[in-house]
Amino acid sequence: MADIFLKTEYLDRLIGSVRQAGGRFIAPCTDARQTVFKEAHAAKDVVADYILAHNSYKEFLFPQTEVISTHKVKKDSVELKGIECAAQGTVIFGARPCEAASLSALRAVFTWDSIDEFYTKREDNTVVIAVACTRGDDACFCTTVGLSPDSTAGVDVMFKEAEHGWAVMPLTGKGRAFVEKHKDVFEKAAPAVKPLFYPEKIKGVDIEKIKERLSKKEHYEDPVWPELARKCIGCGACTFTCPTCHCFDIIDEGTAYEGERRKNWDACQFDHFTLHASGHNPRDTQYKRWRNRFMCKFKFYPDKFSSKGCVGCGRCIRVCPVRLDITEVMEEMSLRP
Amino acid sequence: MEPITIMEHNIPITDNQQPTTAFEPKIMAFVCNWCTYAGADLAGTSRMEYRPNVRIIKLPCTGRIDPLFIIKAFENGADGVLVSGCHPGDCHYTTGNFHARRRWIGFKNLLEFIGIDMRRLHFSWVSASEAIKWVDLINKVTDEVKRLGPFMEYKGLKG
Amino acid sequence: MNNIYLPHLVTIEGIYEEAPDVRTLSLAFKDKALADSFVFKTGQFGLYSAFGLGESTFCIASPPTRSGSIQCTFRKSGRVTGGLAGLSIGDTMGFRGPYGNWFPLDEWKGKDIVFIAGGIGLPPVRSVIWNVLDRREEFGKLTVVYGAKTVNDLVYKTELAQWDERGDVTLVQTVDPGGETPDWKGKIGFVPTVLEEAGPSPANAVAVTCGPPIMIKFVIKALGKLGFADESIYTTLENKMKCGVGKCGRCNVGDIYICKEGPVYSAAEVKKMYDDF
Amino acid sequence: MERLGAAQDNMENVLRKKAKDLLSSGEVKVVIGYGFNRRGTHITPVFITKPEDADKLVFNPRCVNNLSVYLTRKFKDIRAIGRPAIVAKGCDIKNVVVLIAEAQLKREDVYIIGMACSGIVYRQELWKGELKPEIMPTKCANCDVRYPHLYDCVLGDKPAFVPPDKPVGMVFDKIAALDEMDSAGRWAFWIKEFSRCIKCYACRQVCSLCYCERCITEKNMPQWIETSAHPRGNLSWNLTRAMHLAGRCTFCGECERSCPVNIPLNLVNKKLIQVTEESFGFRSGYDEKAHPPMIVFSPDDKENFIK
Repeated sequence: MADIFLKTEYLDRLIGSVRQAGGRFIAPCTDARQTVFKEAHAAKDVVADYILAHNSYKEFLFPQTEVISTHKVKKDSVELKGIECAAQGTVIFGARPCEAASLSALRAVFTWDSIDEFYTKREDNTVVIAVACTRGDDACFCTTVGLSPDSTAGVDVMFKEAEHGWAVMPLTGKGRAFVEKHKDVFEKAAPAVKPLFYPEKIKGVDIEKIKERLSKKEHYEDPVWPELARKCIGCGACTFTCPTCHCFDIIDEGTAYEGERRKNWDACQFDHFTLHASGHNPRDTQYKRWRNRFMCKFKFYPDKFSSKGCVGCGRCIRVCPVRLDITEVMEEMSLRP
Repeated sequence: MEPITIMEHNIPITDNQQPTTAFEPKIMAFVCNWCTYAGADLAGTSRMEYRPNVRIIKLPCTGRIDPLFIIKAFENGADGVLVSGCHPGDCHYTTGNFHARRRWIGFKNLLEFIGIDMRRLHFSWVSASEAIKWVDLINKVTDEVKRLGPFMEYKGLKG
Repeated sequence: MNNIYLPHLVTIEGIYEEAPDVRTLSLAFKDKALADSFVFKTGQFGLYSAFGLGESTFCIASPPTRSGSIQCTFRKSGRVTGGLAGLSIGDTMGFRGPYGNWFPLDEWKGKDIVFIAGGIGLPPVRSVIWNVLDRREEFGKLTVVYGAKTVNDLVYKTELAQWDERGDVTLVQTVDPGGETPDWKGKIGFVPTVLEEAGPSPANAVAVTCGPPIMIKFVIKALGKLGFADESIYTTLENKMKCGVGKCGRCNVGDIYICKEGPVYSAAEVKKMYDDF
Repeated sequence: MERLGAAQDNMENVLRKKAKDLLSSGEVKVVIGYGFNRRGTHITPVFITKPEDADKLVFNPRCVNNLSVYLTRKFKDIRAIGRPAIVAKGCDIKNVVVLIAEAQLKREDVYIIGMACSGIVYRQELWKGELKPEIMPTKCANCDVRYPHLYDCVLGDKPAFVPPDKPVGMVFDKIAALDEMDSAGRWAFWIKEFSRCIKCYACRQVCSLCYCERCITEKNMPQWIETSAHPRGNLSWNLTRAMHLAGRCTFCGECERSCPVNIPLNLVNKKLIQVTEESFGFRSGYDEKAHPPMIVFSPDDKENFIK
């Protein structure tokens, strides 16, 4: 299959085709004055002119809150039911190549040793259509972490903007099957694609150097950490919009007699995240929590899961109430001896 | 009616009710120990009859009634909530109900602004001698909530 | 369906008061087949559910050499442990596990073992102690140094007495200054100091320690002074956990996930870790 | 109390000099102020501890943050540095006033550098080089503290701006529109808005009046507020936070600005501000000696709904 083209006006038919097959079509839509990934019902819902959706599409693979089991407490027994994840076929349209690269990180953590089917089943039933970036802003830094506006990691079908439509490139088996399944809406053509936006590589940032530095135990005592993270207010906005952050909490809800167990997003930035019952807290100050998140991105993930912990989408920078810029910390970490 | 204890374990107040003609609302009443509870007690010992829909939670004072109790009551399936205590100036602890009144002014306006039907949330002063007022109040509140039907708006807020 | 977060149902067979707010539960699997096939190794942990309240992580405090039931010991300190403490014999709770790694007992054959525990840190060590005592002839001299804040806070009091009486275990008990009673016969002082005074020989010996993080740090130092090599000091680190299977992201010490690569580490490994526990 | 008059374009220089003096004299150990990020595209909080770094301080309409949050006890590291000076607009000073009134801070423990202000942008992203009324938050349109009301030194000339008699702005229009609706309409509106909440708690963390070390949502015996981000838990959280700020909130708007999912929190907060003003005649943030209205009472409080 070569030279596939999707006309702009046929997007509606593609959405219809996906929905008719019982699937969800997730695309950047406008909600509450911003562009977010949401279920689109028709092409008119889909926003064309955007840099990056405000939220990450991870919430469709790893929902913010989901029931994992239900229980009923009877007089002398407990009725416990595990929930089986009903993974609806999902198409993510309009993802950016940077965030698509986060899937391997999520998959790694949810499948090492034991397999979290809540995630894997959803991911297996998801086709990621990335649209290569033709725009960006000062928070974009994919090139700095070794990605680019048309990198293909995690992408099933790559779309590139052209006049009146998109050039379509299926990249994986899943992607080829998708294009094959909805072949009626695509046509054969090879239009000229629009030039892509390459964010400038941040000078002085060297991912390898950062990793090397983070490997040294001494950096823990580096007085620069409290300084770098001083303004952090400890909210979870960065982690909740981050496409690779995956931490969660397991809590019980309900009454004394019946209820459910839920898996909820949680953030390493919250001060109660690691608090022991004894009152001891291994990460008792905000800079330690911030350091942990930074290390998670640039050391733990690459080492442990050989995947990118940070994909350079810049969401954490845009959403931060105090504009704590992760690239500034990266710069600082690369500069220091 | 036996009062149930504070919801340490979120004792459920309701099953899932569908609106039917035989709908019996669940009314949660948060009352103070010294006036309203004594008033309700007087109603009982005087063998006055009133609607059995009310579940009473007794607290030392209306000043102890945190707005969260009311939210929690609705979360756990109450169709209506009643908050009642001593008349202003009669508080056993001198000023508890004055504090409560301030809080309720804020909270009532907040809930109204959020769009909770104020016919489901009632505030009153019932003294220890006002058994008749208590009976009338419960009957009135129960009938009003009964007409409104189950509080499906809140019950519908599932995860 | 394979739901890794779904616990097994267990019945409480016995409840033992150990100290104020500390109790041990003896648990049996409801599922007969599972009860027969369930195996674990000493040092592993599990997640215990009080339904409606949540899950908590404790080690399995009983030794694998005693099959039939598993035990956990916990201090009532929050929502879940409070709920567990409210259960009675015959009640149902949840258990999932065993998770994590274990103490390499087989490598310790023929060696002396020094056990050092503080407060509620004894349960994981107790699993090892009973395991070792059940295979007594395979090991050399055994020393137990155990301390708590007050005499009342010492857990497993009857078992401490049993170990004391056995004759083949040297038991040193201590309480923090001010925690003693008039008839207290043991020592008074903090565990690391008492350990140094007891001065167990490092020759052909391993040490096992568990307690509050700050105690572990000082015990490792004290053992070093006594001449123990870092490789022969073992400890079990327990951080807050929610999933137990390396997903939820809160138990990590640097890049090490305690729930998967731990909780049992040698002091040599601990010293390599980032100072984040 | 010192008044350093300066034209708008010269304020930064006066500010830097003042900060330098304060630091070199040792009167304060840290100046909490605004500066540019490394790429010079955005304003971000900066902590100046050395006199030579004082030139990093800036002041312009993009200085949206309410820095008073850094004065709370949540920030132990900052408290550990020593006595702070804070660069604060009038609206930020209101929060400092509340912190003092609620005994979170002693007046003498902070040096307030009040900034005469001609308004800020609603969000930094809206800045296109010129401050226009349509990119300003409602608080600026009705601001009566453009020239600060509590300070150790105040910078800048007194702005000519006089707030309108009747408050204007989008927040007031929306509250009026909501008040017009029936309860079902309001309910539908708020459930839709709150349903987006992701429980990132940015609203709480950025708020200088949310200084509790253990928030009610983290208390789990019993779990008063469900931590799940489902509509029920979200409603409970947002109602409770609004209630906890009743009579205290100064309408600085930081929670709404920080909200990653654009929940119009200003509406709820302003509504409660209106209620406390109408019912108790209290305006938060003006008098550091006045008790917050929810901890006191008057036997004459008027209401019409307690039967």
